[in-house]
Amino acid sequence: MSARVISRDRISGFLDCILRKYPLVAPVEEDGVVAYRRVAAAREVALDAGLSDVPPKTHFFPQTEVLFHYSNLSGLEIVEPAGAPETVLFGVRPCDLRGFAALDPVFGGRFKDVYYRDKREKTTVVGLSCTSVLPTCFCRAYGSSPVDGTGADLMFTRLGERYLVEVRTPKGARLVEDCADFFTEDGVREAAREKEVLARELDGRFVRRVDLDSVKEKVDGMFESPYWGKLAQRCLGCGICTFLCPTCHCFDIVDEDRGDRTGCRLRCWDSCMFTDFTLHTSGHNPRATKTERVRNRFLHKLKYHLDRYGLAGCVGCGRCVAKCPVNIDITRVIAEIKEVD
Amino acid sequence: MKQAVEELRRQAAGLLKEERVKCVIGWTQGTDVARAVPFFATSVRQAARLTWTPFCVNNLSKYLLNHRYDNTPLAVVVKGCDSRGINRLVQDRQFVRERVVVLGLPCGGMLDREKVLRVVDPGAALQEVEDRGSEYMLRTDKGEYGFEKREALLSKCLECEHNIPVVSDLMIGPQVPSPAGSGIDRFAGVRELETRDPAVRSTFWDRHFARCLRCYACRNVCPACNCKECSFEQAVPGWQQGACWLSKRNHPGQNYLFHLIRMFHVAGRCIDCGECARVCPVNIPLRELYRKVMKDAEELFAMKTPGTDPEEVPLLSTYRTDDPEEFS
Amino acid sequence: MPRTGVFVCWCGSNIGGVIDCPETAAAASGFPGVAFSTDYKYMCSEPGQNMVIQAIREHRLDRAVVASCSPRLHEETFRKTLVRAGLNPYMLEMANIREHCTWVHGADIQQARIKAVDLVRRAVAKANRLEPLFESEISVTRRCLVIGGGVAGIQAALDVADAGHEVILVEREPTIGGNMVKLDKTFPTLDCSACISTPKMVAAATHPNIKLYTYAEIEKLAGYVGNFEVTIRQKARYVDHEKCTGCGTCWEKCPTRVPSEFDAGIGQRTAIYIPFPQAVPNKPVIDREHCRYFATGKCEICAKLCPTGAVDYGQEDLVLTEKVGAVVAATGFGLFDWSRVYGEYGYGQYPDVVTGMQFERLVNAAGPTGGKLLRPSDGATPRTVVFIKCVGSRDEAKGRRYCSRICCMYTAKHALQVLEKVPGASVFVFYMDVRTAGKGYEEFYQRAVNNGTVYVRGRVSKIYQDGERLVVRGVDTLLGRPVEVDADMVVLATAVEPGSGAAETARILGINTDQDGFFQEAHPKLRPVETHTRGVFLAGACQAPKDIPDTVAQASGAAAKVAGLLSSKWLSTNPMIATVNEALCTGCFLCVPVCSYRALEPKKITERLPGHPPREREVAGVNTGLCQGCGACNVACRAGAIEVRGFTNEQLLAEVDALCQ
Amino acid sequence: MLVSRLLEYVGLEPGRFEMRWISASEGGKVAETVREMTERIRKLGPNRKMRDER
Repeated sequence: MSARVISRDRISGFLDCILRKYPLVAPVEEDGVVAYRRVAAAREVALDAGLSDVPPKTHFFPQTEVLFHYSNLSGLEIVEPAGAPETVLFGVRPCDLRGFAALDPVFGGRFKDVYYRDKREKTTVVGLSCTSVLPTCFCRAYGSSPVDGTGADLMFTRLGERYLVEVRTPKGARLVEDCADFFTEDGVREAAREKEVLARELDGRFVRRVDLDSVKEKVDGMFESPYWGKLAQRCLGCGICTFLCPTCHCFDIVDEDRGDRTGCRLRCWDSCMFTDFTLHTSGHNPRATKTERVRNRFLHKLKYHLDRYGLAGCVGCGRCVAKCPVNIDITRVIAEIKEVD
Repeated sequence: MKQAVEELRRQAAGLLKEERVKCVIGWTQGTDVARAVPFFATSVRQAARLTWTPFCVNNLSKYLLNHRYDNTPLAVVVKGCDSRGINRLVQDRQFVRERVVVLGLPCGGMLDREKVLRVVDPGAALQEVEDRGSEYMLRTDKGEYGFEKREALLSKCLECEHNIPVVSDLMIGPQVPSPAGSGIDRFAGVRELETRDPAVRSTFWDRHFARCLRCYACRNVCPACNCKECSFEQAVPGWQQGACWLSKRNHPGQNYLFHLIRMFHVAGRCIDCGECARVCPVNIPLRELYRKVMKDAEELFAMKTPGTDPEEVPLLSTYRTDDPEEFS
Repeated sequence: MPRTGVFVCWCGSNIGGVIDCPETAAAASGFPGVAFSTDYKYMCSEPGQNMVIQAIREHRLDRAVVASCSPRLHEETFRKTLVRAGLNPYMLEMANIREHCTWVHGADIQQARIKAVDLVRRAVAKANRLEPLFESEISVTRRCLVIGGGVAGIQAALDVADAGHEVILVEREPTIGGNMVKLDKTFPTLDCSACISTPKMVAAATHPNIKLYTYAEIEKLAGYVGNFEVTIRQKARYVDHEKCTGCGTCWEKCPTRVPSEFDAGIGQRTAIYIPFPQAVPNKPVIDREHCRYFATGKCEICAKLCPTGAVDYGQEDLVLTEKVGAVVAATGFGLFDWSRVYGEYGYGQYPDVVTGMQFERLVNAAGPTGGKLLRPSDGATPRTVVFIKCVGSRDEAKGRRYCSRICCMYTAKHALQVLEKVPGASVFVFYMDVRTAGKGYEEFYQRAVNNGTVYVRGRVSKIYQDGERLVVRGVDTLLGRPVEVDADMVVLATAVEPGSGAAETARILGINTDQDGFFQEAHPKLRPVETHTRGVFLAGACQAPKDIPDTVAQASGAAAKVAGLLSSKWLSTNPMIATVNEALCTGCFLCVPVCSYRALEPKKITERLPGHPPREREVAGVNTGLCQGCGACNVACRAGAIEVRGFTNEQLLAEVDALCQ
Repeated sequence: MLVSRLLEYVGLEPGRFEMRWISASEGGKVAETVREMTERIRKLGPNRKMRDER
């Protein structure tokens, strides 16, 4: 694995260099909300904004995605959207990198989802280390860390006024080559050492101590537990936790018909918190009450994803903890599960 | 606030012990120092976990809807602004007033969590809060912190209209002065936007609505949103969606429509508890949207903030012959 | 997928002369859901209808769009056609390409063609979403309420009663007879008004099927077509009509004298009185306001003199209810109060300026002067009489903008009466136009002219008193010069206006009034005696100014409608009414006060939802008999639980979508 | 009134929304109102708000 160093004042030059060749998607701040968007210039990028409010899964798995347009005016015609261009996704934090890893087997496992795979394959993911640990962060519990580059093609770690750039894949190497002028190999060794120090330092800053030990075994037997009912009492049934979760991936397929035999089929994010989430055409709903829906969410995070893919369904980004209007806190849930008889 | 907390716990325990209610809906300490969480006390033991701090922002009146069709006798703890939600539900006939014991708390204002966390370690344990009128004193295991109300309260509290609940069966704790700043224009935010250039206003809302995730937290937290099924959740063709009214698609135009439809739905019924704006994960200033109607309705039809009076009829469901009108 | 048939009608040249119907039909064949489309000269004709039926069978159509005239005209026709073809009658949608298109856009053929196709597209979009609707039946109380005992009410009551149904006739005055019985003669035949109306009054009072309430008012009408319940307030008469024989002793001896309403204020009556000698019932009432006993507690002459002890000062209003299946409103008219606004005519200060109605009483043999034409001020016989027409009618500035319809004729009649009663008299009529539409009317007017009436076209600008005479100053617009007439008496033809209390009656009955305050008929041409409230009908001048022949004709028309309604024990209800989706209804009941037909009421249901025990709750329920399908509740329903069948949100939005394409 | 004020508040041009009370018998007024409205809207051009880009 090769590495480079880039000085902080050259970052925007590097981003503009990318922009000359590829579309660039990066964190942008608007009215205090950080989300990933396509940018037109490096100055739009919120480099130091910390963890985004909306996770970068929006790039691979947009909230609304047109699958195809149809027209049945003279025989059925289907027009699929053009494939994704080669794109650079910049500034992905370690927890969100893990999030992509959790989504990959869903969309690229037994069922290959061309829409997701196409973008995933054509995107170079540039990771960016965290410089601080939020009170809601707990990626450590999942074996990650604020500087962990797993899953990135290129990993940037901020060390004061410069960044250590680790080239982790051929895609990452190509991006470095494309903009080689901005990087130097001088000081890579010291930078790598500094990163280790930083990792240890940041590791000590976690407020939330989350111990996942024996949780999976416990929840395996908790389907009928009255605990879920109690937890669900205060749940409002909104979609904040699922929409902001880097690993949630439920979607719904909708046909929008214009009424003139043309229209399009799209998929939109769905949320297991919504009342109509598993509503059958018959009117029957196997998850009729909040209790079943809340249970489904936590079992998905703590059990089903592990059962299916051997990967945790939670990456410890803490967004749901921070944004839940009624303070349903997965770290508290994990702790409470252990206490349940 | 210590006195109020103790009284709250005692009263709640009493109600549960005498089996006058099955459940007391209140708050308990949340998962960090600056957070309270809705709590459903069903036993005397649990009543001791109830709390009252300047972080009890949640409007609990919404939770009455969990029990709207059963006969469980309930108690609910409300602040002044939340208490309007009780009237909302009673007027909308979603809850029979007699079935709920309303425990009212005179409120000195809610602290802005973000501002507090800038100073206080989130992991600290909150031990006691003292309301000193113009400031709050937080005592934690990691030290004491004072917060000037004028600086650290939520903006809605500085515009507070009823710091004493407008409806309650039992008032708990001592009366406290209103946190409202003197001479504050409740609708300053709306007025400010009104004076801006139409194009500026247009892009202002475009930008905010484009960001909307359609997570529906604003709707789900709102006591005025009490339909059995929401028109935005109709996957079945045959309802509005069957006629392509509002799509599930997340798209600026559709989001715009969503917010305007919801806005009209709660027009004249919104109780201005500010919960929608608080819960919005992408900071859409929803309160400034709903308060526009409130302001106009106050000016044009002398409407009080909905929920103030248990006997009122929602503005859009009534008329007076001397109502002003513009159309010819 | 629906199989919709589109049938474009030429309506001869009405539609076919403007747009290309085959082209419209061809365009329609491309719309979603359209399985067949065609055009024909007269779709409503027998062969046209047969063509629809055949197409439905051949092409297995399950719904139809007829693009033709207004559904008002032929919706029923084509619904029946659908039934003959074996379809539900409500699987029909009409596109009005005549009134809404070719008639109004005949000048712009290009645009008309485009609009016709748009209208058909709209209809197809709705048709594709139609659902079969089914009528249900409600029972009918075979009795009728008639409100108002004037000639309209009497005629309607008699006709319904003769058809074999019970009638409740309610009159607010102490006698029936209304305005007609106050008149002296009737145009154009000049037969005696009382002679033709009093026998009808007696017939009504004695008819075995008619139950008469006089001196009574309706307070409330609850229920719905076929099943109304009316609350009637029988005002206290202070005379027990069971005991009273109508001997007349009381009113002869009563010491109090007040102006008589019946004599339009120019005669007098007593405090215990019958309005006129032939009153029905011929029994007195006490006018509490003017009775000496009620004012001072002393007098009691009538009670003392009554041979049967019928006077009962302690009597109170009686409130009773009656069940009926239909209602006829025949509340008549009032007269415009000219003295408030016509300063130029002296604001009513000159006693010899009288109204037409006062004139009727002056020339009436049963009136205060015994039929001698004497002027009110000094009892002298007027030699010169001036009539002024349109006092309050056709006068937007001071009165009413419409024509009162009867004044031209009765003024001609009055002129003839003056000429007949006062030989050698001069009669002048100031007029704006003379309108004599009616059988024998023009001839009657000519008779007045030929007999010497001077018609002066122009308005009177001033009347003033000069000694014993009235100076009438006006202008003759035909000659273009001022005119001045020294008159002994001036008669004003005051405007006909809605009767006092008309608005309140409309509110009680749940019917609309028009811009002038008259009761609104359901359709000015095709449903002139019906209202928008099913089961409530109109007769006479409560609907618009009318003369006696028109009033009687309309009353009989209303009676025929009532008889038709009451002819069956069962009534089918319109299925295009509100329906509540109980699963969505939150039970807020904001719809209840919105409904002008009082068709919504809370209803208890037991609801089963997965994950919850069955629970009981209240939702809104629609009374199918009362609901008129107006849709007000639909709009008021926040939860979107109420829809109007045949006009669902989905259908309407599909129409809008189709129109916006 | 509330509606027009609100629509202007959220960025619609004044005049894009209008409410008139017209009785079923006032055909001329309907035509006149629609004509006026159409002309006004033509001047304002297509609405950019709440567009549905299906």
